[in-house]
Amino acid sequence: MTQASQPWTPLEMLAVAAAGQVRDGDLAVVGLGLPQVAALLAQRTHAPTSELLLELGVFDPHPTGPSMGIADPRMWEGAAVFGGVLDVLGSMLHGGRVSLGILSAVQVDPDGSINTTQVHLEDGSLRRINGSGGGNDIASLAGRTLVVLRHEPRRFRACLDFLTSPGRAVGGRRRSELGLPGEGTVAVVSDRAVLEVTDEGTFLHSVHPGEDPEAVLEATPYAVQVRPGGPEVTSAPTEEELRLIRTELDPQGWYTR
Amino acid sequence: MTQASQPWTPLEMLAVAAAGQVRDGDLAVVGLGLPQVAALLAQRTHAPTSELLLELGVFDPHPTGPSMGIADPRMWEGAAVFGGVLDVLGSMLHGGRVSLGILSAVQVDPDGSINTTQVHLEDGSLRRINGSGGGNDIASLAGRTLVVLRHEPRRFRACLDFLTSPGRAVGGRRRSELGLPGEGTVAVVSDRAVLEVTDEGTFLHSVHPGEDPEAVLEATPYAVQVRPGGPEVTSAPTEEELRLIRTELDPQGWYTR
Amino acid sequence: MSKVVSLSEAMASIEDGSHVGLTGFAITRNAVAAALELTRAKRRHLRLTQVIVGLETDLLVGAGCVDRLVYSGGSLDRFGLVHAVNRAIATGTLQIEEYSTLALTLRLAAGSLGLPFVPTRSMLGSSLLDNLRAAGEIVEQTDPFTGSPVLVMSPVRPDVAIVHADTCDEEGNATIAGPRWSLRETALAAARVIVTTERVVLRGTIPPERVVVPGTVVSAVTEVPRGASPTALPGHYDYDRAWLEAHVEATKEGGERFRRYLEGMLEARAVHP
Amino acid sequence: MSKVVSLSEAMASIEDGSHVGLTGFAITRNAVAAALELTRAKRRHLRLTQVIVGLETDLLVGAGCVDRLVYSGGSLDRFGLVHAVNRAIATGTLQIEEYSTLALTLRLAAGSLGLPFVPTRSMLGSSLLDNLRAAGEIVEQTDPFTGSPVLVMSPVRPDVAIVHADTCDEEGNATIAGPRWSLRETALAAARVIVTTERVVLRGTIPPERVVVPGTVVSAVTEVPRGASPTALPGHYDYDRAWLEAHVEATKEGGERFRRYLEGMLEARAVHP
Repeated sequence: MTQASQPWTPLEMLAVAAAGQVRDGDLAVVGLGLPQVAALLAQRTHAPTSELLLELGVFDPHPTGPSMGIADPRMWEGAAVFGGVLDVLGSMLHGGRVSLGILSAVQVDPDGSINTTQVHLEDGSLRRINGSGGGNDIASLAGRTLVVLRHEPRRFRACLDFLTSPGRAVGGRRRSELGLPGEGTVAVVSDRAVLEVTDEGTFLHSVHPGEDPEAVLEATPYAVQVRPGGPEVTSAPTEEELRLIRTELDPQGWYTR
Repeated sequence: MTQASQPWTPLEMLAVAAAGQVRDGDLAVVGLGLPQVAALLAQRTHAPTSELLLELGVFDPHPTGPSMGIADPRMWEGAAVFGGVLDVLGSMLHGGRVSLGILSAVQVDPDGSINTTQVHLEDGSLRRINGSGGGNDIASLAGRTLVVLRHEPRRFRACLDFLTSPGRAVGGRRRSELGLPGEGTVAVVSDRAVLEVTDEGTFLHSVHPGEDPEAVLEATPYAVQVRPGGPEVTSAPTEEELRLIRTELDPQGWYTR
Repeated sequence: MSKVVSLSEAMASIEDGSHVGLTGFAITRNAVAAALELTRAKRRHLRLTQVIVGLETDLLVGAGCVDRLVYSGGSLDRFGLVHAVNRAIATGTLQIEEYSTLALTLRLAAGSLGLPFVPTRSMLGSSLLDNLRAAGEIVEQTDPFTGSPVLVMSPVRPDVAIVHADTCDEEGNATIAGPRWSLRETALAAARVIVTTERVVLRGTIPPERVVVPGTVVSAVTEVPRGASPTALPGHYDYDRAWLEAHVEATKEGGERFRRYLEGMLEARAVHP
Repeated sequence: MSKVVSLSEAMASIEDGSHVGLTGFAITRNAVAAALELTRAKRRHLRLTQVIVGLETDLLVGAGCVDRLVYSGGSLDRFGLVHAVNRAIATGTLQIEEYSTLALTLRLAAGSLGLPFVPTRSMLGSSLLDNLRAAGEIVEQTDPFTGSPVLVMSPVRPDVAIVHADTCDEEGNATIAGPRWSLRETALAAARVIVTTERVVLRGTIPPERVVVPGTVVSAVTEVPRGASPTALPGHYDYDRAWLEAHVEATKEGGERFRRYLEGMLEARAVHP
């Protein structure tokens, strides 16, 4: 694959890096926004037999253009099945068939737990966001979970304002002790780096091309370990990936610009 | 209504007497056989707004001819909805919406509990029949239950060979103690009489035209009480009822001859 | 037996303080005409249960009709947040009980099926669970078969559910195109259902396999063409982008601005009974 | 990705001792071609779970393929009893676990939804419950919310389910006309589903609302026209009255008479792979 000669936006890089975590054959439930773009990008490139599910009851959609979210009928185009929440989050996810969840987050902690519910502002007021939706279900029940977010220091929290969806552990208790199946969060993909989340803590797996590892660590205000040899550099987007994002998956740049 | 001038078969009389127990507005789940005929007969006569449900997921069928049972697609003709067991026995019945169940029985006891599963023969062998199907669910959960059977002494048992479906009590324990909603069996309709089942025991409510109350009691080998004034005589079939049975509901006489 | 009535008649059967199940999802299939009629009638102290909230709930909360919301989150997808709901929560004028999508759908399914309770492995370890302990609708137990920790939830049974259907016969048998999210569980959990629909059709014209809400549970049917607009109705009409954007602006600012927007909406959608 | 294979190939993936979920109901939509292929292959020690049994199960039990049956009863409607099943129970060659229709469907729904257990108020006070206590799949509890007695049942998850569908695309998305009894719960509870179908169609030709079994859970698709005959397939063909009567006679007599009948059936329905 040829590297792109033109530049890319940080969020395009995020989408490409997140797509890189999808494996061929994955059965994935994806949340609203960048997770949709990343999953579709993977399916159009290296993971053609991966299958997408949307929590509202859509199986295997193949949209040909952008959408305003998972409730936008444009996102359901080419779907195999229209069912309901109990089919996707019940039979597929709670039933143990879903191998991958992709979620965006407002805040993430070192265990890969995330907050999408509310933020306590400095003036003492509360800013409410989207809540859980199916996010808690996906993080609780998928084989592994991928978290995507912008790399802003305020988003990386040792202690979340609200723990909407659990990662690999909560308050020192492992998933199995909590009664949760699956591995939990395996990676946090931002617009600057890929963090690998393990039971031994968070590692800086790779920084995106042009990023300085030290600067990334500084912008990540919780304990992040670096393996001997240092972090890798994330593979840059290919021309084909950028073409797909710019002409098909997100031509208006709603999610990636 | 004019009384029929021609004779009728004992099972036609049974169907008419059972239909007489259906109230207008009833939401009824009916079992295979005579219960189907009785419920449809009621709907075509005095209970036009009663609605039938079949356990396999059929709402409000309006068959125009006879069928070999509830699994025969002829029985589903004119239905409003094709759903599943969870819709009829779940949302409607377990959910508390069904006012009436009509079941046929191989054996019945004084509490109105019934056996449709197996009979111990005199030679010590076991004769298996249909089992519960939805019968146990209907008897357990409907607002009230109607039992229909042929008036043969071996069918009226102080102790059932198998208690498939509970009546008003089991082993002296009332339904509420068992955790069951609804009234339980309110009547046992045979080809000779209508027995009223109450928490104070079974009463001979009416004998069919031409039947001798004493002979009926003798053919009913468990305690049956008679109210002061004696049993009534069941209303005879009308010409219209016999016409409906013979020309539309059971022209071959599969169930009523 | 025909159940067809006017919209105002159907909505008048919902009393102050009722527990109402709503069945839209974010920007799609919201019962907007029904919600506006409830605001017009100044219905108060409603308790809403809706798995994913969207425009209809944001309108009802913004108009002051709602005391309590049982839900699992929601937004107007990329158009923006449900600002009226979010502000009412932040300022304490709206009480909430917050679940995950699956957990609340299972509670509604339990209500629908008459199950006395329903277990789940969702929400374990989360702040959702911490907050729900006080509501009394959840018990932490051990699975009697495996010994694993598990949550056991009570059923939900709204007094009435509102569904906006594509077509509906006069007895209430209704069709729904597209995915059905938790619509069916919400409808069947409720004691009765009010259906607004693009088109009332004759009994017998809908293939029985296509019926999603059985007329058996429906108490009223009202024909309201474009009754879900400005949200989308798959196969009928798209969401109204300008209107949704106006909604987000009006709710973001709130106060007088929202009142003017709501009045404009009520005028534009005046009922002709 | 096409999952279309021959009938013998699809059935060869079911091993001796497998737990198989069947989805016919009495005299309708039985996977007869699939069941005959299993008898032809002399599959042994199967465990069957089927909510209402009918012809397919009576054939498999009669042919000696089945050790254990989990069910809630069944018959061939007015044609007669399932004599092969009933005789095997009476003579002790078939072990059974017997539920009510709702109770077993709820166990399958729990298996489908990944619920660790499911409660019901059915079966309380019955001999069904007395017999089930020993099987270990039921616990008697008190409802934590109301204090009422309630049964708590374990989920069922067959290794494989067999469904005979009207149409099915090559990826396994299948349509089912008529009522669906417990077909969907049985299919989704199983680890995988084998679909036999009247007609294989191209992906994209079935409206997504019409799909009853999602291809996501299907491992193999086989086109078998008249694959449910002599049972009925609504919208396609009626039951074969003479054949069903012959079945009842052959099973009632059993022994050599049944063997001749089964051989005749296998010859008449020889597979052309």
